[in-house]
Amino acid sequence: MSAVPYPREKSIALLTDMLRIRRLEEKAAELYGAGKIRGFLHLYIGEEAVAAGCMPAIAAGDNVVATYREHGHALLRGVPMGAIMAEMYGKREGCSRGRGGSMHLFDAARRFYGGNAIVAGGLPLATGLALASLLKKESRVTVCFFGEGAVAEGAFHESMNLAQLWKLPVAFFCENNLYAMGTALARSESQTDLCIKAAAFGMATLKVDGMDVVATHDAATKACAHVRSGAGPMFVEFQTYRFRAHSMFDPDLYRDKKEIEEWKKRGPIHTFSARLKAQDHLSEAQFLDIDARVMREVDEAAALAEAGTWEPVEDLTRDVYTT
Amino acid sequence: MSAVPYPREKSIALLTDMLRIRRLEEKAAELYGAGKIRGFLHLYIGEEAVAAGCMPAIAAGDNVVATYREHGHALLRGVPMGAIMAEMYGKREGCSRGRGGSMHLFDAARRFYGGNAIVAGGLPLATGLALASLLKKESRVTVCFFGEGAVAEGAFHESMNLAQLWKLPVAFFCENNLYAMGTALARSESQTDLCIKAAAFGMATLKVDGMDVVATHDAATKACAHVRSGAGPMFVEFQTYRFRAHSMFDPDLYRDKKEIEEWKKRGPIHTFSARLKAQDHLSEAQFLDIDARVMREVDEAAALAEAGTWEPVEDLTRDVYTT
Amino acid sequence: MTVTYREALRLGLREALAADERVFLMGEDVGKYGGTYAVSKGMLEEFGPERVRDTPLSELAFVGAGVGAALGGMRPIVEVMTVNFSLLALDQIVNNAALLRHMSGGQVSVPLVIRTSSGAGRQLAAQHSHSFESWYAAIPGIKVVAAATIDDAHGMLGAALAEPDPVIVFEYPALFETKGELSAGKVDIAKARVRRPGRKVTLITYGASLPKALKAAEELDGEVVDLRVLRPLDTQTILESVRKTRRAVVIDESWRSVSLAAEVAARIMEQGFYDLDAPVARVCSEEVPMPYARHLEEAALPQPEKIVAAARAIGA
Amino acid sequence: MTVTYREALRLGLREALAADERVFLMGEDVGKYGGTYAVSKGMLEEFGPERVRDTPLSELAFVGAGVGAALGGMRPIVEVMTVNFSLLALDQIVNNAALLRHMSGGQVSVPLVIRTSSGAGRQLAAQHSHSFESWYAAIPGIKVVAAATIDDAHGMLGAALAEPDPVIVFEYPALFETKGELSAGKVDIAKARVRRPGRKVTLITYGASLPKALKAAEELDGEVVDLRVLRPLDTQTILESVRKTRRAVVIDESWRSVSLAAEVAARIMEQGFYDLDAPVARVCSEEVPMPYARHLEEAALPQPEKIVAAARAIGA
Ligand SMILES: Cc1ncc(C[n+]2csc(CCOP(=O)(O)OP(=O)(O)O)c2C)c(N)n1
Ligand SMILES: Cc1ncc(C[n+]2csc(CCOP(=O)(O)OP(=O)(O)O)c2C)c(N)n1
Ligand SMILES: [Mg+2]
Ligand SMILES: [Mg+2]
Repeated sequence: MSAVPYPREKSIALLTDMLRIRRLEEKAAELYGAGKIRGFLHLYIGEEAVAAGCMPAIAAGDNVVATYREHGHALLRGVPMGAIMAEMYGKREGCSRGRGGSMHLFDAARRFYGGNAIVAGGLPLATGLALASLLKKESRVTVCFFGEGAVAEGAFHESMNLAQLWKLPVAFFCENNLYAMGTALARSESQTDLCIKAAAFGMATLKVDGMDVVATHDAATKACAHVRSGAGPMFVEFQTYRFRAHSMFDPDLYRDKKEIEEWKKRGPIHTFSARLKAQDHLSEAQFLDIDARVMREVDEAAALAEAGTWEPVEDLTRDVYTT
Repeated sequence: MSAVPYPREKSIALLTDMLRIRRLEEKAAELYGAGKIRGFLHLYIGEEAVAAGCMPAIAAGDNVVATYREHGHALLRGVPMGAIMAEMYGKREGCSRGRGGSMHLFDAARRFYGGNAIVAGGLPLATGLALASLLKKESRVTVCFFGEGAVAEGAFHESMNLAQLWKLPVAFFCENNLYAMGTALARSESQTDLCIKAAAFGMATLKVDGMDVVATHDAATKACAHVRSGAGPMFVEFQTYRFRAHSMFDPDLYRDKKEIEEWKKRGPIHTFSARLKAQDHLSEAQFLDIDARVMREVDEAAALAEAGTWEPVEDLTRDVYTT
Repeated sequence: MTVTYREALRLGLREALAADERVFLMGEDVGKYGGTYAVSKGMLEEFGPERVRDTPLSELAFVGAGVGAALGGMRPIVEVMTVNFSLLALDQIVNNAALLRHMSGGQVSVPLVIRTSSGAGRQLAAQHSHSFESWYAAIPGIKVVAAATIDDAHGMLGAALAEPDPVIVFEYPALFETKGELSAGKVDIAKARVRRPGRKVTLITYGASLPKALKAAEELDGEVVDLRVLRPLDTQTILESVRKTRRAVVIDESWRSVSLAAEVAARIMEQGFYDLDAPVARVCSEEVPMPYARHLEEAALPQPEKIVAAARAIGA
Repeated sequence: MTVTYREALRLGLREALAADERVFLMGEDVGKYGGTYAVSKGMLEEFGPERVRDTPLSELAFVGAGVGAALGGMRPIVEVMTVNFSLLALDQIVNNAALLRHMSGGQVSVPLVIRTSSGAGRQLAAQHSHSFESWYAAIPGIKVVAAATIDDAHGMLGAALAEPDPVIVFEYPALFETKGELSAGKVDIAKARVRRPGRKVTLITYGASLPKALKAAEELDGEVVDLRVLRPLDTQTILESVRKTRRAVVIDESWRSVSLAAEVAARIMEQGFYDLDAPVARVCSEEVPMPYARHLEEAALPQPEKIVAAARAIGA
């Protein structure tokens, strides 16, 4: 158990961020059970160290593109928890006005471009955002999150090539949680070392422990600096694991319960807490205090969503076109 | 100038094959000028050593999938020259009944599955043919020809992964002539060493001089043996060059005339002839004799096409469905 | 035997795999996961990983591999999770599956079956809810069928596998929990079927809209035609019904513009114009990407009340 | 000024690049090669490789990158060589370009212009000759225009770039050599236009079929409506003409089933039924993959004689 090399305040912020994702999603699962949230709900529980480590490394002016498993990314990008919860309810107060739901959280003001539910569909988008930055000579990084399942898609291949060929300012953050729905990586990729795949494009790569928020934060910081320097894109593989099923519809029969338990031992929140405690940056009372604050935020978010309003049906066809 | 390591008869056959492609295509170009052949016509002139070296390495029971630049492949697979020429004319006697034209030569009896004009579109097809062989436990190799331009397509990536993941009996023969229409390889691939790209899938690879029919023949023989042995797919890069424009519509303004001249010095027919002459396997008279025979075949093919018949217009919608 | 639509699909799939060694199933999560909608549950165990193949996320390649495997003598069933993802494979479906036979001058056949699911109603929002049957119904060289009943859910797959040409079988998650009697016989994939006789108006539909049309028909004394086969359309059955009722409403979950409903209306116009007492009406999805919120999703979709209103508006 | 359709396209493209720094062109062989159809010839030299970007063969990614670049504040013009290859990019066009605005609750706009070519007539056979305008015209969230005249070839691109939403501009290689007068003004992309007044029948068409319809109209005293904007359709102009002529033939190079022609017929049915003296007729491509042989290709396509015959058959 190595010491966390950050000032206490920073560590507490990282911990709080992870907890905020965790508690938000636990609540979402509960509300799903209650029928308040519908459609597909993909939980990020277990993977919090990735979003929590990355987001502080991404500047306010940068772009973020994520997948349908993006509650954590949206939240830590600054989307208010209430707007996220309201979106899951389908309320007008939601960050996508109730049109998107859990899979399509958007916040243009924060340059958070979804919430994309076509696997690998966000990669061309991110590549294009980065192309715009190149052409406009902006010092803006576009960070694209996606699962390891996306790596098999043609969109991955084509986007990686374009990005490297044109030296675009884009960071590809692959959240390798070992499964794409029920399909284990080894059953879907002839080459399971994803960095080797990325390196074959001539792209710079990094492989990191995605359960350790220090590792993810350092990697993301490095990657963003690399990309921002004009050195071209970078691919980072975050090795992580989801503790829950793929979605609320998934009976989760394709993996060994023991495997899940093993990974849970590496759970990003309790391992990080333990390190902070060991170096006297955190006491149990402080942890409980943070958690209580987070729980209040969650409750307020749920209340806001609950009190939210429905878009009038007459407005059904608004926002199909801009004009 | 190294000696050709084959018995004379075999060498003469290879030479003859290259000449047959060359003369057929020269005639086709002439007939295109005369308006007898229309649509897109993509000449293989300069690249003959690839098809000529590969085809004798492919067994009669194997499958072949090719691109729109496939006159040579079809011819050496055994499709009669007259049927090819008639197809280019759009005649009923054509190997695709005049429905396909130059880009869609087919011969199911010879397991020649086109003639595919969507770049990289043949790769999934070949992968599937190989999958059928695997499932049926046939000792059949599927050979898929494609240009280096196809390597950028998602279809390449997805097919390579499937083939290697499932250890399918398929050989990917990439004809790297350095240009995809007017786009040089270095302007379209961040990684110009195509074998590195293929190897990133864990696939066995070979890189060979595509201007030397001995090299292409040996490589194809090795690759087919590898695949037939059940060791999984193989990727072979044939480094070659087209002497003519991309198609008859191409003004060919994107490459240096000097570059073309340099490559022409390595022309597969005259270099191979020279080697055979140096080792007394060929005299100028013999060459002229072969050429005259080939020219007769070409003339007969053109005559057959010319004498061919038009499909009655009433039959327009036949062969859309089998029943 | 009373079964759910899902069970009927599963039965049909198992029978298909059991009946012919050349048949195999491939697609994302058809094996270990048991199928996104649990249709292929148990198949991996029963038929083994050779014949129940999980694929990587590579719609273009595995659908194209299905075309190739069909050329190679197999009878592949390729599952594309939802028709929304099938857009990634459309090139292989159009430019290979549909065209190969003709462009080879009739030398090859492509006996490929693609199973996919379509339709909204479960709040899956814009990227998972659209209906693209209309596009597939436009492609010469393929056949397209839509299973709206228990018997069709069970039998259409087998019928599709008996075809020498590519067939796309549409399944409807919105119907998966519906229950009904499974009859013993085989089903054809050639004809539309009158699901309810009626006198005042013909309601023409397919897929998940069938129960909605049946409900509306109660109120209207309507005759309900289930198209079943979306390509080639069985125009005759449509025209016969319209000749009797003299009015028609086409119900189609596609977006209205350039929908299959437009084609049906155009055909009635062309061949049944003088039988009509009023213009053919359409009830389709609103022209909006499917919203997540339940009340908006419901408002975007065809509903029995809209069907009734449309029929009333043309005098039924 | 008399120019060819190709020159008009080129002029429009050059003006667009010159007018706005945010505009750039990308696609396969748009630069060094000069464009498959020589439309962008000289642009690389004039505007440099940053703004005239050759792409690898990666339709899905570079169209998607166009969507992203539009989100990022640029005004990309993405060229897809032919609409046949656009099927490879359809996922990005539907699931991103068209949906992003709505599914984000109206937060973003995607000012992307896609230029592509469509249509047969040059013996390019099945994989290079089909018309998929009908599919694009079905997608909420995008606009679709078709340039059939010199002025539209010149002006539609600029008009498309002025839109805040994705626009697909169809160009027609079959028309590239046609010559005509280029007028000075701008063109709208909102309305259909009557290209020839007439009394006996309304011929409704777009794209490469326009000259065929005009030819047929001579013989028929027909009024020719050029749709121009395929989505959203300008129904009003269609109905006004039909109200006058009381008969209509829709000419569309798409395969007949589920074509744009079906939509036009359905709309006339819905909104102009009582103005009709006869059913609306359609002249479309035969439902066959486009054959290579010239006589078969000609037979597969709409032709003036077929249009005349169809009009005669409905009494015009
Ligand atoms: C193109 C496409 N194919 C299939 C799906 C269905 N699907 C949704 S998520 C998923 C698994 C993706 O796995 P991965 O990329 O590893 O991300 P994870 O869910 O593990 O975060 C699949 C198959 C989809 N949404 N899009
Ligand atoms: C998907 C697709 N995109 C674009 C084209 C147009 N096109 C035809 S050939 C070609 C170049 C292909 O180059 P390469 O693969 O290297 O083969 P080569 O022509 O050099 O043999 C292009 C861009 C096409 N046919 N298909
Ligand atoms: Mg995963
Ligand atoms: Mg090439």
